[in-house]
Amino acid sequence: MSLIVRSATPADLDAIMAMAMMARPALTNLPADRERLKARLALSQAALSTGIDRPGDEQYMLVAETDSGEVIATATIKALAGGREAYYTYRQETLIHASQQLDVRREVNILSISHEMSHATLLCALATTDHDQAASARHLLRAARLALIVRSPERFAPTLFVALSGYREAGRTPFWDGVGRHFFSRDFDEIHRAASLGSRSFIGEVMPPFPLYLPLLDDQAREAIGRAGDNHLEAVRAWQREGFRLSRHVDLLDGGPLLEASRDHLPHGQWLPAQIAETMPENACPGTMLITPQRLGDFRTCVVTAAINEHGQCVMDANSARRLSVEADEPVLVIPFGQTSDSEGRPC
Amino acid sequence: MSLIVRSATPADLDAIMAMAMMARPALTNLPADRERLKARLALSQAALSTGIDRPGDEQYMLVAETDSGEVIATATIKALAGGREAYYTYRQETLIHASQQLDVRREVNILSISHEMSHATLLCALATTDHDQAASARHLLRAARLALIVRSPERFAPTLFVALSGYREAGRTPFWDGVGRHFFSRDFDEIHRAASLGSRSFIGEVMPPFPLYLPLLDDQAREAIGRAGDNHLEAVRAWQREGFRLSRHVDLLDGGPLLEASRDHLPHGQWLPAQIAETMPENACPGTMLITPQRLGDFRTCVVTAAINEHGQCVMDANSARRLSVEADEPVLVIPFGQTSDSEGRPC
Amino acid sequence: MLIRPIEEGDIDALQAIAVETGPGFTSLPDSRDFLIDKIAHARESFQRTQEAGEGINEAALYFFVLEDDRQPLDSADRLAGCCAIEARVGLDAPFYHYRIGQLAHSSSHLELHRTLDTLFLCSDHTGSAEVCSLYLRKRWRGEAQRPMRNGTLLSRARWLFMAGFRERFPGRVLAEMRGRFDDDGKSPFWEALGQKFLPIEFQRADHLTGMGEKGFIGEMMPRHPICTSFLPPSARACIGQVHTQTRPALAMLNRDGLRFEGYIDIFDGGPTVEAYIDDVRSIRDSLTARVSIETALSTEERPGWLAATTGAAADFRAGWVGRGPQEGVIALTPEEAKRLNVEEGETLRLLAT
Amino acid sequence: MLIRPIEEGDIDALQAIAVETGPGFTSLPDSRDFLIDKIAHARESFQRTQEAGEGINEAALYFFVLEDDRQPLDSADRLAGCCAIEARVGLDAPFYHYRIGQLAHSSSHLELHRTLDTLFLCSDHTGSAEVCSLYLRKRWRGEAQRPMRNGTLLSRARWLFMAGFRERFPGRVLAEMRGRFDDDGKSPFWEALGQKFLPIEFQRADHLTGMGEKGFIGEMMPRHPICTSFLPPSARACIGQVHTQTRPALAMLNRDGLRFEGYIDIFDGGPTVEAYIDDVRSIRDSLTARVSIETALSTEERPGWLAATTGAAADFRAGWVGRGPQEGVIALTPEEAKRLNVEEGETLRLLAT
Repeated sequence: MSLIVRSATPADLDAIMAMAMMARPALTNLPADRERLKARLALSQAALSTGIDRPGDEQYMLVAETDSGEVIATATIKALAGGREAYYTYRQETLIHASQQLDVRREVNILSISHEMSHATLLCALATTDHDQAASARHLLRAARLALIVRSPERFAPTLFVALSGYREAGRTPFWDGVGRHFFSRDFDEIHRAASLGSRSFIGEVMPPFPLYLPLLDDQAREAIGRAGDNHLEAVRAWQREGFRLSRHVDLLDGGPLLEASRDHLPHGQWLPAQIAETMPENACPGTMLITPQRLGDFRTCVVTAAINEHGQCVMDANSARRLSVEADEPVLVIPFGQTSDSEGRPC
Repeated sequence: MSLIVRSATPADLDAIMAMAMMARPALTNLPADRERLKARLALSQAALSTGIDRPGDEQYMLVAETDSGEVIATATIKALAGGREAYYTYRQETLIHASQQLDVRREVNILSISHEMSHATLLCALATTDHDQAASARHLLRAARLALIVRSPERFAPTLFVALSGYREAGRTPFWDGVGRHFFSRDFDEIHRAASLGSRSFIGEVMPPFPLYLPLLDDQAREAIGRAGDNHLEAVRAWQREGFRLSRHVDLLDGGPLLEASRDHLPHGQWLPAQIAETMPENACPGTMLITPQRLGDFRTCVVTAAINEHGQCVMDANSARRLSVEADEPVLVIPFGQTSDSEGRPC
Repeated sequence: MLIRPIEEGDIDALQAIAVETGPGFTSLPDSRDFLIDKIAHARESFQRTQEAGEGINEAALYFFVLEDDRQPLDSADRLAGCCAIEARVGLDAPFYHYRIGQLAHSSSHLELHRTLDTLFLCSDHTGSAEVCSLYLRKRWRGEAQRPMRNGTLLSRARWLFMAGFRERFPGRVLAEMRGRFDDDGKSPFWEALGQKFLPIEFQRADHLTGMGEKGFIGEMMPRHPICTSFLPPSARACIGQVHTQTRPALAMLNRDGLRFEGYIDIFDGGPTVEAYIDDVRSIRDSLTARVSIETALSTEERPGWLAATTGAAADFRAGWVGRGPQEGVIALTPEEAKRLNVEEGETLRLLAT
Repeated sequence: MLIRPIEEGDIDALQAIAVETGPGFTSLPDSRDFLIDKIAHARESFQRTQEAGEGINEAALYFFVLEDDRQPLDSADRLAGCCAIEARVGLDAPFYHYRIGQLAHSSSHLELHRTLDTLFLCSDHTGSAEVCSLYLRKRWRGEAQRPMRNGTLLSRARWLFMAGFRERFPGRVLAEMRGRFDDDGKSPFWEALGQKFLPIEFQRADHLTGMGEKGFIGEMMPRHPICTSFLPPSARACIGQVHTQTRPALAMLNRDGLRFEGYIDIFDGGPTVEAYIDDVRSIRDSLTARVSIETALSTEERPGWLAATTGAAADFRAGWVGRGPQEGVIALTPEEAKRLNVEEGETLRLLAT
């Protein structure tokens, strides 16, 4: 439990740039572009130090740091997935085709272009180094982002989601090959690159506005709808353990699943005053807790072995308190941290 | 508080038929047709006496009865609005029209035909006689239907809704005149009659599948979207007080609002054992409660002045217990009954 | 051989044709009631008197038979074939096609600019005339019968009827061509599209359509546009292509100026060809002449001139004559005059073929 | 008066025309750079040598000027007008129309059967040729100039070019007609449709379209179909109707066989008229003859025969000649031969008008 997650600062630029360059496939939401990362770090810092009472263009960048101060992972929350633009997805819908004459009724599945998710909060851009603790860092960053949302719910939308990479096989993206290629006649990687270089919204805007009939898609494309890539299955399970469920929406380009959760149904945690002690109270059963101080201006969370004593205080050791910069009696958000391990620890 | 709500039985046919005939405008969901009402009463009774663990075709008909045994109001819950058919609505959506060339971005509102609400539970067919207590009966039937859902949530869908009549003016239905008439070239009343005579789903099925652009509707039709008729405004407020909120869906024919609520966010109430006493316990503060016994096979609820004593029992007088057929120690569902009056008491 | 309007008494022979054509010929199902209704509708249409501009909202069926006047009068074998004109399709039941349209698809951001071929379910031909139901019985086909040009007579006599009774028809005419089928008699277009949405076999879908019961199409087939690139190549290869056996008929219609304008059959993808009626070559090039009955005329070996009467529609007759007109006069042998039921001095409409 | 390909040296005169036409004439915006590019594109197109089947995926612009050869050679007033042919529209930028289609709308339950007129945003004409940019300057118009038939020369010389260089053009040709405007100069169709979706004025939309910058149409205009019955009557009355001043031009195109086939301008609702190029009357009826230069010829008062050269496209000339051909020979006065830049024995394409 030697990792801490904190809001990123401009000093993290080199480390984040390195991780962005290492990410394979490249992350649409984490461009390996110094200038753009620099601007984003500044925006993230500004957002945290400003009073904000509704979600907007903000992006919150977090990093996971080891005891020795090494930054080994990063992740982002976009307060609104669309920001100033639209976040397009395909929504799975059903049409009813019924004929009195033939006395039949059929449900016909379609995919409709949608920008509903523009107004939801997006958890994205998880990248790591190849450090031994990368898997733990991923796990922690998932929980830490939710802790930030629980700490400051007014900064986020009622719906939260993550978009996981879609199914690929032998270097091909069957959903793209069966759908997007018809419209764009480009390879997935090429369009993916174009999408990560700037706006993705133009892609949805130039596509035909009519829904796709699933019965007309080839089997490979149809089976890829809402299916995560093999090396993202663990991430799907990890998010499900955090209370996320599969959404009706899938990624416009690769058909990958979106998982969503309701901001107001996250495990609430408790706000408790901190108490710093050398030893745990005898009558308390110490547990593994994610502890987040309330302090504005930055964000900092880590997993601590702590206990709740009979006075309703959160008792932690001095070392943990120091790392969190928590002082006695300062209120902290305490969320039990599941033991469910994430052995694969795939990025989301 | 002399009214009781109970599940309807075949013996209520005459009373319900009389109310169906009196309803103006005629209720799509309460046909003034003896044979169909008779069949529906039988289905309702059968549904209540069968163990059901997921919503299906069931319809639950309730009546409100006075002390003297007079049936003065009725209302229905359709476990699934669509039943075997589709329940079509217009869903309000937004498209984004953006041009890099012109450097503009516009949100364009549309109405899309949808059958999403087919899978939700519909509260409908509220009708009354002209009895003095009709307004109270309406209020009670609203709460009673929710009590039935809280009592047996597994029988209903996660989303509940009511559809209120749309705005009319001088005998015209502006939404119909601006929308449906283009497709059907019939008067609203004529199509409304056709719809109440049998399936409504064919209407949605023969309409063009393309969305309507709001900027192309006339002002009267556009202003009628989601607007309740003047004599239904009180019903809108009454449902809002019950926790319902305006939905994105509106009625396909008259543009009237749908109000929806989440089954699992209704005031839960408590299951408590009943205690029958001549006087209220001294240290308890008696309140107005909607009391519903758990008993299968029928449904019965009424508003009672009762108290919860220090043993967690629900204390009521013998008269109330008799009307509810409740015996001592039988568990009852206790939901506080708001004093918010519903002076107009319009039908929903 | 002569073309004349169908009559009530033709019902047995018509049903024999329906049996002979089999289920592939959807407009003549083997149903006596259906055929009786069809004849009645046709009789009523021929007998109607119609002025220009009248009846433009009424369906009318002009159903003709090819009669072999060499056979004994009471022979069941006098009927050699049939053909028809629907004056206005789609008035009683929806008349569906897929229209192939181009959707622009462009993005300056991607430096992408292309168009996508798209199928739209439409009823654009509502109100057009249709030539249809052409069938020539086996006995009157084949190499030995070729010099009689029975197929040409059946097909083109209709243009002379339309030329003579122009006021009974709208601006445009179309013909639906049978689509491409594979060696197993299956339609790849149907397999890729119709079958995915309809819970019935191609034959039944085709049959219901032939009976005019087309409601199920609007109810069950996709009503949103479909990009053709989503169809497999075998199905795309059917779009606007005809059945091998239909090629001669298509060629004949093409010569008359009917063209494929992007409308295809929703089941087999076969093309609809169409034209403005006034542009149809047989109609534009036809001319009228006065009859002179002469006894000492020779008959050419290959019938080259088609003749049709110009009197009442119900008395319409058409057939080959052995020569063309000279200065506004058409000389007929007494047999030809008898076959066409015309007398000296009457007017015939003529077409060199 | 003669028609010839535009040249680099015409830029000043062309800009003068652009100023004179004003913003209403969208294909000639008053932008020198744009006009220079246009001339360069036209020069490149004329000079290209092209075999049948080649270049079918390339845009080409054939831009002509009407030159008054009675004016001094260095006069700025030699250019009397212009006209053009786009060989293939929509290849570089999307070419949009609304297509009027019929959607069947029927329910046996309601005993309802009707069709709805619907507007579809489409690019069906991608790849067709377009005749466009016709303008005759004021000095060469009016009652006094009428006998010179300058407008007819400008309009129909293009058909002779297309007939002579048929391999440079696709199967179909279209012309877009200005739509109906009310007495205040407003387009009711625009007010009811375009204005609801575009944050710009009609003139700007029209201007951008003229400049070929049409991306905003696909981005901002409704891409789902629209039932026309949702438009107010004033807008519906514009669908497929032309501006009063455009009626003569429409009549001339109609006489050549171009017809309204249900495609309208997305901004003003004006009709597109179209035809198969091989069916265009002026192309079908044109004929060729050998030149014989004779000195003692009289010139008819009313120019009735249009003549065009058949040599290299870049050397194209067209003009009126005083008489028609006799047995394959067209007699020209020395002035006519000089105007057309032809010599004895060369071949001209001729059209009686």
